[in-house]
Amino acid sequence: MSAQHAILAALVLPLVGALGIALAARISANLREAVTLATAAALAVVVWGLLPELMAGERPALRLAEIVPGIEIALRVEPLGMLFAALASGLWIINSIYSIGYMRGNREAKQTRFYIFFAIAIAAAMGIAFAGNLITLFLFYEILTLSTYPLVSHKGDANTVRSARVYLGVLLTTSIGLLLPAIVWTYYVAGTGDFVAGGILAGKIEGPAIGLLLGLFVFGVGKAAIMPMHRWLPAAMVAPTPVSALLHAVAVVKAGVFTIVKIIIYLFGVDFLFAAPSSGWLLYAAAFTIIAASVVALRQQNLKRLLAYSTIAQLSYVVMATAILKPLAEIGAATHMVAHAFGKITLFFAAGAIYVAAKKTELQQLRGIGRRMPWTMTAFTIGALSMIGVPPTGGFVSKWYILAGAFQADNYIAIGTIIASTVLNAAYFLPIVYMAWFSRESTPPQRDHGEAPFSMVLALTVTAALTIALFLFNGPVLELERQLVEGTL
Amino acid sequence: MSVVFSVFMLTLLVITTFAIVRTRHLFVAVVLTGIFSLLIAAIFFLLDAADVALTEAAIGAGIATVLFLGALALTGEHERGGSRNRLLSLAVVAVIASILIYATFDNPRFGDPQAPVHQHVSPWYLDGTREYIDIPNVVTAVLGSFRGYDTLGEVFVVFTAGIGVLFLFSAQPRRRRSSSQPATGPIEGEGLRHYLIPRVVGRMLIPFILLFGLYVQFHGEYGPGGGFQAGAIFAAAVILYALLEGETRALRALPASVLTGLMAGGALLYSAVGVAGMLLGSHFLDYSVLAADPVVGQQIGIVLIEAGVGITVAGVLISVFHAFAARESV
Amino acid sequence: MELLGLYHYWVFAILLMTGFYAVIAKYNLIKKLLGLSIFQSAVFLLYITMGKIEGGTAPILQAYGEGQLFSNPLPQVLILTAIVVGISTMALGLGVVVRIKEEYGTIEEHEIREIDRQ
Amino acid sequence: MIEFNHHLPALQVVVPLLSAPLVMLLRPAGLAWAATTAASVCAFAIAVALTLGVLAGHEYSYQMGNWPAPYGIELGVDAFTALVLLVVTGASTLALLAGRTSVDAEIEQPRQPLFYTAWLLALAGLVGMPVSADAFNIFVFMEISSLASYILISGGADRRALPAVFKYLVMGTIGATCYLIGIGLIYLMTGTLNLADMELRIHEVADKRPTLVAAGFITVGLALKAAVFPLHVWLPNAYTYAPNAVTVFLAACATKVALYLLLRFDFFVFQPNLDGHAVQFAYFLMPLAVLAILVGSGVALFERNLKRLLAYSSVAQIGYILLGASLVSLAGLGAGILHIFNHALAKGALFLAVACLASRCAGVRFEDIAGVAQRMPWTMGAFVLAGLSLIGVPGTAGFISKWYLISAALGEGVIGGLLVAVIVVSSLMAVVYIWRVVETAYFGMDSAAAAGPGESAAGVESATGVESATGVESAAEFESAAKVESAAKVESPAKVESNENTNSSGAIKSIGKVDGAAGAAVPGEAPAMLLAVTWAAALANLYFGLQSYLPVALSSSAAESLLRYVP
Repeated sequence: MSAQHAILAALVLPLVGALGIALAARISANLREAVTLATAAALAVVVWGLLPELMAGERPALRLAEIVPGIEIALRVEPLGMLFAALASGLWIINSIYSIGYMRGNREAKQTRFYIFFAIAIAAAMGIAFAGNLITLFLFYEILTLSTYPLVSHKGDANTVRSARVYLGVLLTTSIGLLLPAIVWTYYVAGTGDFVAGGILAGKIEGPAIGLLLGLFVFGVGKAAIMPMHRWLPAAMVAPTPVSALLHAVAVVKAGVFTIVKIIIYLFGVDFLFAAPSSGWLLYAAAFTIIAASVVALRQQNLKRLLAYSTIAQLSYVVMATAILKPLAEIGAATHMVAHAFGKITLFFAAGAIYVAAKKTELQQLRGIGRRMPWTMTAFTIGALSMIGVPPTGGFVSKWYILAGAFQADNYIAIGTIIASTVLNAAYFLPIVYMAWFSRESTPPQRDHGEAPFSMVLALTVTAALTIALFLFNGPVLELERQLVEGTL
Repeated sequence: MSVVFSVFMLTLLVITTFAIVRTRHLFVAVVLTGIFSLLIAAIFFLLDAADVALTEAAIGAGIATVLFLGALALTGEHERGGSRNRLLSLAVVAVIASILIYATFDNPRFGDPQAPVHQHVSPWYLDGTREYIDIPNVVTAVLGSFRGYDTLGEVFVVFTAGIGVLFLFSAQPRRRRSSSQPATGPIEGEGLRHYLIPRVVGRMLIPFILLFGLYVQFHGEYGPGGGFQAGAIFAAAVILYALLEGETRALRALPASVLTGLMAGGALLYSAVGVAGMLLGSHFLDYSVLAADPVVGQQIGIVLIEAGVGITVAGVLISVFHAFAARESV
Repeated sequence: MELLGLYHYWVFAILLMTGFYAVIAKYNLIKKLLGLSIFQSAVFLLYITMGKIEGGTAPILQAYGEGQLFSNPLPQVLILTAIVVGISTMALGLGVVVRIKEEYGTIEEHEIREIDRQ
Repeated sequence: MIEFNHHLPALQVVVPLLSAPLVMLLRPAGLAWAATTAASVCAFAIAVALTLGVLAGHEYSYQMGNWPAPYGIELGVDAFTALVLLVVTGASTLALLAGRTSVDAEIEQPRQPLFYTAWLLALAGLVGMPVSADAFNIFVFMEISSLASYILISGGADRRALPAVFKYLVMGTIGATCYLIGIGLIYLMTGTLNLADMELRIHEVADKRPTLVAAGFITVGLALKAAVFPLHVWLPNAYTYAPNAVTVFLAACATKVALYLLLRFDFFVFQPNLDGHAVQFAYFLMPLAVLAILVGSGVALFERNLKRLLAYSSVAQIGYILLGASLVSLAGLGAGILHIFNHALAKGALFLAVACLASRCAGVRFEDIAGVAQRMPWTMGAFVLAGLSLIGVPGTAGFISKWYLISAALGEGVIGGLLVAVIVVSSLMAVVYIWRVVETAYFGMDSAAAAGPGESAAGVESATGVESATGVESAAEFESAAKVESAAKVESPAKVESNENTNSSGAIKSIGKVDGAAGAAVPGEAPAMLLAVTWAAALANLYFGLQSYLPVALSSSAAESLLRYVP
């Protein structure tokens, strides 16, 4: 299989899987889930199969269609996209295993619909990862928004519909209202939207217009949840937990920050932007979001909402790291995408497991739960430590690089923000860990429960292990990122 | 002398128009509209537009009046509501009128033979008619051949109107009208059969009207006249018959199926002549290929299409009249 | 002659606007149609006026010798068409009015709007 | 002997025109429908042939009656004409193919031959206008199409169709008469009616008052016909109360033809010759276009009748087209013309979906369609797809025109920035009004389904039936959605499209069966034919969103020829 075929397969496989799921669902639920898992595994094989070639310095590309002269749907594999694709395809397997346990354990309705749109969302994520130019990226970005809408509104009651409306409203509004004009603007001044190492905008645009265009891009990518475009994330908490995991760890928010990193590195070019004074505001916006979201998280009583605000803060880490505009910080940004993905998916899996097993959602209900669900809460602890950035977790690695980049740039605002937010993270995560392990259950639970279904425990154990593995064996990840910033190192 | 007469007629026209708009009695307004049409026809005649004058008289003063009266019989003769936003409307109207009058000051001088209108295309028509078609009435030549495609379109406009009225009136009214017919009206479906004098005079007139129609139809190449006028005159004759003898009898003489056949047939005849031109190796509506001699071909073509026009116009107008007249007795 | 020409055009403008006034200001649908009919007739006058040639005659070739001026046949042809278009529109419009009367029991615009609002 | 291809411009008009009287004589209604559809398909084929010829670089010119222009009437087809012809004949054909059942439901059998005759006349009028190169001939065909449209709209089942028609008739006649006055004044000054000839001769009299007034009258008259804000008041009711098939047909193309004429006159005849006309045109139309966009979208936000909502959206979309044109630049005009095509695609598909809904619901107000997606998943799937195109989501046709429109506006400096803001804001409004419909249909309480079962002793049984039915249906729906996505990625969308059609009709059958099981209490999906055409139209939105060569080539070539006077 040539690399071109592999790229195409990465897009088509999940869609074929979706079709297969629909057909299999008419026969039996077991078959349906078998198809899901098989598709996820096949996708991972295909995507990971691209890795050796990429490591060897190849950049396979594929043109799908030319919409209008000069504007085409084109795919191109590069290190950052590869990282994202590998992450998303790998986590899809784990998430599917988890979903099976969650959906069955929770007796959710319309499970077929759930699996189908999940697969479509993964296909869109692959498209975003491999997009070779802005317009392709935008196309799959919108498909991702639309295909996750049925997932978010899964329950279908009035409250869910209202929240889903916020979700869709914010994402579509920002993408059409800001991102699209930014894209057209880019094409208009640069004549192209291709992602090219070193950027395409240098010399094509100058002065305050740079800052304005950057602003249109950054706030246009609502999925990155830079304040004030973050409202959709807490709203989307109405979704089933596997969906939240998808949104927060695998696809949606990652697609957002990924897009921003890609735009800064491949469109503006790090050096060009570093030299442009009007782009400095991005760092402040990201820093503000980190602190503000952490403070809000501190006040949450609902576990999933707390995790949502934590996500907002962590995403801005990535954006801030990128905005430092130094190679080491870019490596930190990319690593943080991975580290946060592993850590946050673990946390959500744990939250979902608690919900399925104990029907508990509020922080105060978690007293002493560690004794009933030791596996789950161990994983949760590891995830929380990674969020704070304590060794031996992946979060430490990424923070290390970000800090190194900040020192490289003598950027004390970034350094201060990282330190402050680490304290804040500790302040809202550690009490939960403490409560879970060392407090006594205040009231006996309505039913005597143990761990969640096996598949869920398995999934969260694996992701917790990955979080630690990222600390221990981060060689390949860093190698990819080294290639990413090669031109600027 | 003719200048004074023109001014007089034009002024009368304006006065009539104001009266139409002012009166609350719709019957009066409709009759005044008939007078309006006659006046404007006379003005057209003064302006050397004999064909137009004849058409306006036949259609505007004749058919339109009958149709309006037919509609009034179904809807009531008095205008109840007043006017809305009179001042605003008047202001709008005044502004547009002044723009128009402003425009007129740059118009070419009235009757100036050097005006662009008379210099560019129309001299060609006068010569072309002599050369290619060889009939005296240039209007007929232009109408039938040079701009025959417009005339085809026009036949289809009439046809469309016929379809429209038939379609509208094929719907069953949802509620029966509560008010009865005017007390003075004739007995349903009977026409004026109980009124001796109109009946005798009318019946004597009908053959002459038909004869005149035929004359107008086929004399169109030589003098004012042609399919439209003739169709309207035929329709007038049948309508008169229906008024005198009653709907039922008129429909017995010319059943509805025949009328629809006429409507479609005329239009088809016209189109067929056009297609024939195409099939015989020239363009659509090129009549010169209809005979060995192109000039004869043109003449044949014009006679045929004028016949088509007449048939459709008569068919449509009679159908529309019946549709209105029959509506009451449904 | 100059003035007579202008007078023709002014009458055109006045007729046009009188008709237009009836269309926009009157509630009665038949009255609107009458206004519309006047509106259209005014345009006929515009065209025919411009076709007139001083000292000309109706464009019928036979009766006269060479050198005879003829009025412009083209506006006449156009207006023949326009007259027929006008009556067609009127016929259809009247049909609609009659149907409105049957369905609503009135042909006054404001009353119809009232009925629809209920 | 003249070769056949040469006759195409004439045949384009003659085929529907000549078929009309024949259809009138046909009985029963089914035969009339078949003949009308055949004529419409034929006209579409001719339009396709003309388009191919134009793309191959051919310029069509046809002398009616073999009289040379400007003495005879000339027909001409260029890229712009071809684009409009495709839209008109395509809309008619799709609406006819889909509309059989819809027409049966709304118009009594004996009236149908007349109805279909009027349909063909409207079609003939609408194609007759663009192909004609003679100003007065355009008026004649304008009247044919207008009168026929009045007839078609008056066929609406609701009595409010009648006042709507009357309003349309009065405003349409005034518009046409204004146009006639303008033509008369130009004729007065130039002595010609042929557009090309007029263009040659008008500069001699360019500064004369009648010429200026004529330009004004023609612009206003055509703007009335094109429902340019604020002359749009006839449009919402006319579209709302017309029979559903008619709305599909007219909404997709009627105003477009008037816009075509407007652009043709203003760009082809006036702007090269009248001093400052381009600036006047821009200053006059740009504010109107912006207002149309904002007001149209704004009213649509609060509308609760689906058809009227879409009608107001049309007012806004006409604003887009004009906005592009009012930039008086190659890019802007091209974008506007492109939107003529793409909007027709999106709006046609949306109104087709509405026709589907109307065939199974009590009405198309929000109350009537609440929760309807449960029993009509296919219909709503198509609606969502076409709605996305209307919004301008990438991958759909609507995106292409928005892209070009924004690019063109960016070329205009500061004003351009504001225009981009307007376009963006109204796109967001489109998101809102489309999504209101989607939410209502997917998450609302379905009154029909709720009231359906439980009436009789068999209530329980049928209730379970309904449940199983909705289960299967929703599975089917998402299968389709998945395939739509996949269609976006395969190289040969045409092939996918045909597959899709066969697939969808297969699935429809299965749904039909399930319905049978569920009992007659709850009506299920729309008739198969209607649904298939709706999906074809919706997929066309995808196809032209990914392969936009054809409309882009036509529109940019059209813009070039209209703006050829710019050095």
